[in-house]
Amino acid sequence: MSTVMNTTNTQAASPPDARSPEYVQWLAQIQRRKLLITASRIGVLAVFLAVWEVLARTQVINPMLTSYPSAVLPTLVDLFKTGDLTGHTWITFKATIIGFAVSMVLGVLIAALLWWSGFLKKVLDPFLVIANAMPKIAFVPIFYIWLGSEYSVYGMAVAISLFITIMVVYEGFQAIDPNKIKLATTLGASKMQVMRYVVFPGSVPAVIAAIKMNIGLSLIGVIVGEFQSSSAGLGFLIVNGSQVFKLNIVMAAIVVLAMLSAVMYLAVTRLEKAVQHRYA
Amino acid sequence: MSTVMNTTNTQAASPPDARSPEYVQWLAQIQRRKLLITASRIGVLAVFLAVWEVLARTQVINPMLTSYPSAVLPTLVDLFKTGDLTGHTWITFKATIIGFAVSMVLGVLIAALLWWSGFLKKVLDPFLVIANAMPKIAFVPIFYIWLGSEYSVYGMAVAISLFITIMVVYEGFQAIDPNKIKLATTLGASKMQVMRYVVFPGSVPAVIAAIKMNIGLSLIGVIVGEFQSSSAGLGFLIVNGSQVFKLNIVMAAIVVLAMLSAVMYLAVTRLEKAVQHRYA
Amino acid sequence: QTVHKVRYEEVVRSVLYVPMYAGLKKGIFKDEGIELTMKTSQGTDKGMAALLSGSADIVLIGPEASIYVANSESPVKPVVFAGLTATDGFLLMGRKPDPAFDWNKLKGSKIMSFRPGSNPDIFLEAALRKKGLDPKKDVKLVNNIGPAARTGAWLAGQNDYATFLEPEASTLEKEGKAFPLGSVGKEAGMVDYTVFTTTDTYLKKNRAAVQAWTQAVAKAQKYTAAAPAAELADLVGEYFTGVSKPELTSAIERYQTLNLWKKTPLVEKEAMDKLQDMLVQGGVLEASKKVDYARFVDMSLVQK
Amino acid sequence: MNSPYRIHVDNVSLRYFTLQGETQALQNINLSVKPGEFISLIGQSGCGKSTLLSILAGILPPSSGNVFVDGSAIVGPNPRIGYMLQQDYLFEWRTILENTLLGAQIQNKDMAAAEKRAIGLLQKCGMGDYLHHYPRQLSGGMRQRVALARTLVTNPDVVLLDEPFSALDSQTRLSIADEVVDVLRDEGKSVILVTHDIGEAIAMTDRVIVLSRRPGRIKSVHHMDFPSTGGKRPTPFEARGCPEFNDYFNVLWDEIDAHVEG
Amino acid sequence: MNSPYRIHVDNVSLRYFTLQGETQALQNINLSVKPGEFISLIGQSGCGKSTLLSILAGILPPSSGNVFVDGSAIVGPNPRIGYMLQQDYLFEWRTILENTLLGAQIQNKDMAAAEKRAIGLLQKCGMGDYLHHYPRQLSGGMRQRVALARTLVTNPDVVLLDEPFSALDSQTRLSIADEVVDVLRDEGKSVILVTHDIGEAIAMTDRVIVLSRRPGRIKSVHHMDFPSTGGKRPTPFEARGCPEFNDYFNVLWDEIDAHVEG
Ligand SMILES: Nc1ncnc2c1ncn2[C@@H]1O[C@H](COP(=O)(O)OP(=O)(O)OP(=O)(O)O)[C@@H](O)[C@H]1O
Ligand SMILES: Nc1ncnc2c1ncn2[C@@H]1O[C@H](COP(=O)(O)OP(=O)(O)OP(=O)(O)O)[C@@H](O)[C@H]1O
Ligand SMILES: [Mg+2]
Ligand SMILES: [Mg+2]
Repeated sequence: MSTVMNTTNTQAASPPDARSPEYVQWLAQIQRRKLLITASRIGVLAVFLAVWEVLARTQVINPMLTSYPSAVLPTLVDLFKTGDLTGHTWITFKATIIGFAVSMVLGVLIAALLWWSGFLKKVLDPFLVIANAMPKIAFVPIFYIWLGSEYSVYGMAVAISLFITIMVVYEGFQAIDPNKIKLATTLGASKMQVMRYVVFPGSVPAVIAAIKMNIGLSLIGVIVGEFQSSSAGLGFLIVNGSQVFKLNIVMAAIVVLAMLSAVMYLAVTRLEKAVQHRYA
Repeated sequence: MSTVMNTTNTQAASPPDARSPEYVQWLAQIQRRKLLITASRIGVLAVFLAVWEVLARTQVINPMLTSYPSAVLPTLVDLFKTGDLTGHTWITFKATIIGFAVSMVLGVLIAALLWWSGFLKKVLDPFLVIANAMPKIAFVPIFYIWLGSEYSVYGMAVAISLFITIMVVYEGFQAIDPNKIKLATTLGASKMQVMRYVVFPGSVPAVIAAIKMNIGLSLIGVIVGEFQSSSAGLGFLIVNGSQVFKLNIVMAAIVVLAMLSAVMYLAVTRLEKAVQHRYA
Repeated sequence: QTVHKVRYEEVVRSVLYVPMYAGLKKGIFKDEGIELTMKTSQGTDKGMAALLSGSADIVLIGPEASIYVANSESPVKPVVFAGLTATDGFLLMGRKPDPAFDWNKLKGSKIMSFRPGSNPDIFLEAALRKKGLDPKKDVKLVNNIGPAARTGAWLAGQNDYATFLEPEASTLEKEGKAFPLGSVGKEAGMVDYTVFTTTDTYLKKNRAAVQAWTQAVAKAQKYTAAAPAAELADLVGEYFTGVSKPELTSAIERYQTLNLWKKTPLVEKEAMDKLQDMLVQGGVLEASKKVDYARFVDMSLVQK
Repeated sequence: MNSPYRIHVDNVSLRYFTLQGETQALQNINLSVKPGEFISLIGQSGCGKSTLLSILAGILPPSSGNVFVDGSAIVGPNPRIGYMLQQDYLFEWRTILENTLLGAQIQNKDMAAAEKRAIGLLQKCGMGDYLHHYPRQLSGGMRQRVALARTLVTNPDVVLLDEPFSALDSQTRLSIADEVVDVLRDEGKSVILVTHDIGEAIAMTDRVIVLSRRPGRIKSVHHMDFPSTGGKRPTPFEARGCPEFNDYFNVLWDEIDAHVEG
Repeated sequence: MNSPYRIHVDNVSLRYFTLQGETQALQNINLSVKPGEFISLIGQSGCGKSTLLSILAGILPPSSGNVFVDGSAIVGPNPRIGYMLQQDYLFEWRTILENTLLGAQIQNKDMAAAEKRAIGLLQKCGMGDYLHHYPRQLSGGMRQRVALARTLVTNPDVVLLDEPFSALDSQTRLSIADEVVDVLRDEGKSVILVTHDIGEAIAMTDRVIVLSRRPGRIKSVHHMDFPSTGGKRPTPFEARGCPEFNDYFNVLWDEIDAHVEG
């Protein structure tokens, strides 16, 4: 048995107790850099908030137009205490997840169909290109008309995210190394088996990539939908707040929205990392 | 000199006059398939239009809410004849190009800065993640307040497309084979030279990928901006048409918008192909 | 007593519709056997769309939409069955207080209005005409700013005059950013501004529900007419997230003094004729396309 | 039909059709392989070696001519023929054992028996300790051994190897060649090896077939005779040390070189 | 300082620091190369061969010890040292000539003169007809020749080669080795070659240095003596045919194999 292992992991580095002084110093330096980064991040945020506050307070910028941190924070706390904020956030989140789930399922199914039938793909290609390139937002004024107030929020979410999902997943299917398919074929696999054993499991990273785009787009769709017609949700808070010109409410809602989107994004990124590790 | 060429191109296939009957037959079959695809595409479009027309005419769907092809077409022709449509389209197109150009330039500059200073990248990372994940559409109601009617359209276009541009371009910079950089370094290249000779020219495909996303997003931003405040443009046509229930105008504008976006998309795709060929 | 389940949409969230919120909070609608879900559709066009597409049963929108639709190919026709506001609630506001304000001072100025063909714009034009001003020549009406962006545009220093609804009007006044100079509604005359609308098919099938609704509206109007502003403000406060009690109270007071809220749900023929004249003058309705009162208004339930 | 040959290629030609034109990849190939025989195909890049293997594997029908396994024509993928590609193409999402079982799964074999055989094969290839590892945890040589086990799990009679070691570094290559030949001889397979490495062809196979440049035709056939050590053919590694090796090498080098151009 | 050695490695050690721990990659390496001498480094994967080349190229400072070119210490990338990597890393967006000129451009050399030299070098490497081609139009062997010309264009005295042929197929490899040695000897360079291919080390270089497994130490040094043909060392291809080749091969194989594990 004389094969050379390329994976470095298997050959462990020196045990930790054998740390040389230079290494200890190097580690300390790394640690300092980490701290510095964290401090700088906090600093950037603090400077931003301070500048905002001061400019608004000294009326260099119109506080009515921008609100200011010390007004937004109590609003946030208030809204949170009354449970309003949790409710609105939950409604937006739920709609996003529903829109997301629908367009993922539809997207993967349609992508599979297109993969299965090259002819169908060819026929539908120009329509897909147009549907994908089209700013779906243009349908906002009439989407509502077609789907009604109940479903237009989901509809917008699906409309915005469906086509890109189809494209990304289909491209994932296409990107499967043809040699893997050839391998399965030489073993006698039918098209169905190729799909089941090679294409589907092999496209998990593409599906994750689609999820990553999709969830953000669904959220956009939901917000747009809520702008249009709603009785609750973060989009509703924003549009209503801006109509009665309560910029502190608008800002509070935007802050929560930013957090919601960042959390969803990070969750998917974590999933992506896990999968990428598996598919390395 | 005894190297084996891997490029097949250099070994020409048999001359065309030597076509075997089987090959001629195969070519004819390919040709038939092409025709069938084109026919099917036209068929799909025709069926779609026919169903739309019939359902609206027989009032199965409310024609007031959907208009119908035979009403949209004359509207298109009318609008086109009066020059209105060209004008509105031009305005939307121009705004898109401006927004696009601004966010490309800014995006590449910022990405370069982040590439240059790993520390800056680390510090700004969480803010970028949030800015990127954030549905920029939420800013629509307050963007106008901040930027005024003139610039809010461009502002929306830039806001929507800037962060993704930074990310895609930065990832492109990062994806440069480190060995290429190592090569330049062993030749004595400074960081500036690495950027100039390796990173920038090597990231052209990434920049094209960014352009591809960017142009579509800028168009979305412009439409959203025009919804909010405008006196011309396709977004204006759509929102004004829907205000007075002129769905034929809305539909006409949407058709033009679809064509505009598809044309821009295809133009970038062509550019992408050309570059990909060069960077194969 | 039978329970009527109604899907209701209001055009925007506004102090203009306080009688409705008061009715809801007082339990008047519940007492009439109505169980409703409420949404805000952000625009008359969207409210009408919700109605026509069947996703709402009753909507509170401007009556002009029903006139447009009566002229269209729509197989479903909207029916106005009760009124809520007596006229336009917009206030004309300027950048400085002016006790000696005269509408003629508007000549040559820029006024921030709403989208062409929309109710607020039509009413403003009518008011200007009444005051002897040609909306096309004497003033520059700015109507390309989306509803959500108007206050910002004003604060950003654009335009000389603007129209605002409550509670922004009170808020802006308090901040010293804008001062009320006149009421658009008062000048335009008593023309119903927002009305409860349903469809002919819904009315046919659910007459009892619509009847109950009309009665509830009437009761709510009666209650609102008698209630002091502070009491109303307390009652409907929860519909106005982020608006303080004093702001809300002053807004309600203003509308009370302007007599904005109808005392009964009756929508009169004269008012609708006047509206159609305004639409014709505004250039959004052809004179030949005027719609018969009976074709889009049904007051039979109010009369009961 | 009864045939003394495991594999018989009867006057096979193949033309590829593309929009650019037609390409004659193979022309009148005649070839037979006896049970247990190891042969190799060498020739310059593009001369049709992989094409011929694809035809034998039943995934590409010849334009004319026929191929037979034990006398019966090949018309599609055939469980009697195993194909091992240039790279291992292990599925990243499957463990080594699951990867090895792919063929059995596709052919709906009795999975319990297949698993037993798979484990046995992996052990034979020295991979017994890695059954539940994932491909990413293995070195190139180890991965290629798993690919061999995967090819053998459905017990084909013929194994086609298309440059199986070209992705490995030279040291690994030399040692794995010995092992692969060992396993394949032990299992009694017939083998057709495609390689660019003349040395590999000489050391591993009994017969080296040189294809001409495109369209691929059989240019010459060379029998590799080595003095047997202990009644057996020397291992590939030993063969490289034999004086015959250099002679064969120079003959084949000239044979190929003469037809290669810059 | 005046030194009889072109390259002198004086007791060099290197530890890599990562968050996982520290890795001793090289330990007390002492090594000298005379002008015009060709040496090679072999040893198992991960034993620090590339690390040593990086130190010599001045892009990685040693943890302790020093390296000298002609007696002066190396403290950063040095124009006297050329480094040729395992793959060609030609820039897709540059023509062959532009690629070759990269070093001259970076070092702000007189570009007219550099272009003349580049064309001369490309011709010497047999690439004179491809000056304005793009890398994608070339085969692997041709690309590696361009990489050689690029390395030589700034006229370094020492050339470091890190597995320069491992991406090529074996036939191409054999022929390009001859050419590269030819060009390098002709230009009078000193050469340090890293390879996994024992045969390549024997055939191409005067001295083969075997590194132990990690931490890399010099395990043994072997001088390759071949009977000279016509006053010159045999070409690599010829060397492979010499009887000494097999002897050296077996010695080195054992030397390496003994330290490799599955
Ligand atoms: N699917 C295909 N369509 C058209 N031409 C093809 C196709 N596959 C291969 N060819 C052409 O047929 C010829 C033979 O290809 P093949 O892959 O069999 O060569 P090879 O001998 O395996 O080459 P290599 O040594 O590079 O692997 C080549 O000229 C190639 O360009
Ligand atoms: N940047 C690095 N950080 C940490 N460890 C490293 C780094 N580079 C290399 N190493 C480790 O140092 C050791 C020597 O690596 P090096 O690349 O020099 O080996 P090598 O002999 O060139 O191997 P190969 O033959 O695979 O190219 C390896 O164990 C490797 O894991
Ligand atoms: Mg091949
Ligand atoms: Mg290395």
